[in-house]
Amino acid sequence: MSLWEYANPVKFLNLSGRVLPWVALLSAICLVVGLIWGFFFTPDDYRMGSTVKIIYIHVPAALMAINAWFMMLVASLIWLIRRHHVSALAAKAAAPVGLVMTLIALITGAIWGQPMWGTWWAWDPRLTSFLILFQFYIGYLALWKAIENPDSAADLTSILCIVGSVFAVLSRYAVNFWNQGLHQGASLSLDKEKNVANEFYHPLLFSIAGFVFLFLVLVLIGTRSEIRIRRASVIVARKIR
Amino acid sequence: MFMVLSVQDLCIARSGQVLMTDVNFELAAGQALIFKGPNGLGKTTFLRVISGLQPALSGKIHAKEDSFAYTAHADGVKPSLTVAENLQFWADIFDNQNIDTALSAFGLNDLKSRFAGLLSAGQKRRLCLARMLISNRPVWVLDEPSVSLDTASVTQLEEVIKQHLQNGGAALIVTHGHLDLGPSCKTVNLGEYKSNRAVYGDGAEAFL
Amino acid sequence: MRAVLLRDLRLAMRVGGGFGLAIMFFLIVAVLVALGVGPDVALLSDISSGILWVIALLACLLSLDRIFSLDYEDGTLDHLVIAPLPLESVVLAKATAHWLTTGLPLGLVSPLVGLMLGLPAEGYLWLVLSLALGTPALSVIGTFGAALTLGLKRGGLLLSVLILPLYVPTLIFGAEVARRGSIGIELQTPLWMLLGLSFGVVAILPFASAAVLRINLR
Amino acid sequence: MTLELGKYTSFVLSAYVITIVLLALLIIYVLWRNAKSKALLQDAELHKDA
Repeated sequence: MSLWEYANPVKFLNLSGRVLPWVALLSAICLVVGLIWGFFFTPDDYRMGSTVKIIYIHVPAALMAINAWFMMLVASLIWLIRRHHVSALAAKAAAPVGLVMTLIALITGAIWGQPMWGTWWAWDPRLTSFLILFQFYIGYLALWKAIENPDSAADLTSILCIVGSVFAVLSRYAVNFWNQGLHQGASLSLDKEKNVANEFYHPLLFSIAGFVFLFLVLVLIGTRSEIRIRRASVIVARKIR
Repeated sequence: MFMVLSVQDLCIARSGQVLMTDVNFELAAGQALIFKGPNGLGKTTFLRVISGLQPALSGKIHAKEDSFAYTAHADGVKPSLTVAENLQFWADIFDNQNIDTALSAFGLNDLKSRFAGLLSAGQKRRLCLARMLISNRPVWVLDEPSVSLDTASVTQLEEVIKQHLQNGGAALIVTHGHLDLGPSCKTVNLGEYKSNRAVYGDGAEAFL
Repeated sequence: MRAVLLRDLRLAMRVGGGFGLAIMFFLIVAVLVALGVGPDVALLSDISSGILWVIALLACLLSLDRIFSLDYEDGTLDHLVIAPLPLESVVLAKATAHWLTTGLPLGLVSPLVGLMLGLPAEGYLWLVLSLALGTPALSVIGTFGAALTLGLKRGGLLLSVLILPLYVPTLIFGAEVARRGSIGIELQTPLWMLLGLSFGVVAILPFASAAVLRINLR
Repeated sequence: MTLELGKYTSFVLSAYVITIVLLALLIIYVLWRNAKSKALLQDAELHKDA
């Protein structure tokens, strides 16, 4: 009973139905714990004062924005190679979540940077690369909406996602080169490695876990609705012939 | 009789809709098949699948590589190029240099230097059919070739196809009009292959 | 492959007004920028290389949706798919035709427009060079976008939404080469990056575009 | 530990509020789409046998 067996949409519906409530519960717990702990029970940073509390939403959102696109890339590859509908629809369901995560990362990043940089938008390379990632998400979703035939839509968006990933990485370095970072990042670097004093670190882990589970829940629900819509259209199409 | 083309239990779908199932036939050199069938059956999709433009749902098509020359409803003629330039372009693509035989076969010699945009529908159709000769490929796939052709041009077309059959070519023709191509031509009614069951493997099947 | 290229060029000359269109666009937008930003030459000359690159990019973008749509509508694309030559070479021929009618003329005309925007003297060579090296990548990426939006209703708008993020690396490196050239500082790194990017894109992207075409023609 | 955010209170609060609002909108959108798909499927299943 290989993993691919769950690529069958109907089986996937049953499995995801059982798993969904638990993941939702887990995500809720982690989010609440992470945010409450981070918001109320951590001291202010000696230099940045209370704005450090923003890391509990900015870092997880930024992480999810990047990993959402990576997940869509993997799902697109699976669709192109093994032609499993669930992975194509999962990629489609993940896109809006990734888009909102990027938006959150952008806004919280700008708010966080304001006191340090003195302006709302300071073309910091990291924030700019999220702005570009945001455009990639917009393009990806726009292509999904523009094509009627579901199968060729899945193929085309998968190819766009793969090509887009290459250019996203290129843009990431081009932006870094373009502006070596107006201001050095705060004591915390926005990328994955977190050099943070540990009393900030544990709540951060929780809120990251919370965001990851939230992402999973939303993608599972999204994929299920995509499958149902596809199933309905197939039934209708088959009936009226 | 050397088989130019053989098709085994072919299933054809168009955007998730199964149209025809278990289509089987063979085509020998020098033979022509005329396909009849009601509108909307998917005759055009059928020809596109045979000529390799579109993948079939299932089933096999045995034919030599690059042996199809396909003519669709759309003429594929560039209005801003002259007749000769249009044909010369395709001659370069199929690297066969003499476009004169094709021009004379369809009586386009005197229109050689005229812009294709100024041609009548019938003349454009003849220019499109002239491409068949240039491609010098054994199996001709013609989708409504005689549309917008006057009687003189239809006989001209019949002449060309018979000539093609004589020197070992073959042809698959979908037409509502009547084309008499002599003894070696059979008529097939595609209606009987109309699909009545879902076929496993088509994209939508997985959702049921 | 050569036949497709020659035919497309001939078509561009007769119908599309050839590269006149791109040059006109380039000129007009440069004037608009000057009118918008104001006559202060000092300011204009600072931003001139970047502005010229952005205008060149937009000029490429505008003429992208014509690459496949004409052939798609009149059925020529179907015949090209069946023709003996590989689809990748058709895509490359189309991209080259687009480059010859937009990218290259822009590069050649850019000094004239640079003059108008007060580009510093030593900037001209690098502007032309960066455009000449960068625009092939713009054309090939654009061809990929044109293939993606083939046959879609409002494809033109979608094309720019899809393509602009893909243009970012080329724009950054190209404009950087032009900017550093205009202020005369060392520009090896962006130049090599631009070269690497252009060659990589021209070599690999046509395969993706051909795959997309096959899917769209299905 | 009393909650005292100092001079950056408005920034921290606005960041949190915006995030929560955006996440809420996303969750509502996903749930709405889920309900719509359920209705669509029921409707199709219903007519399947009719």
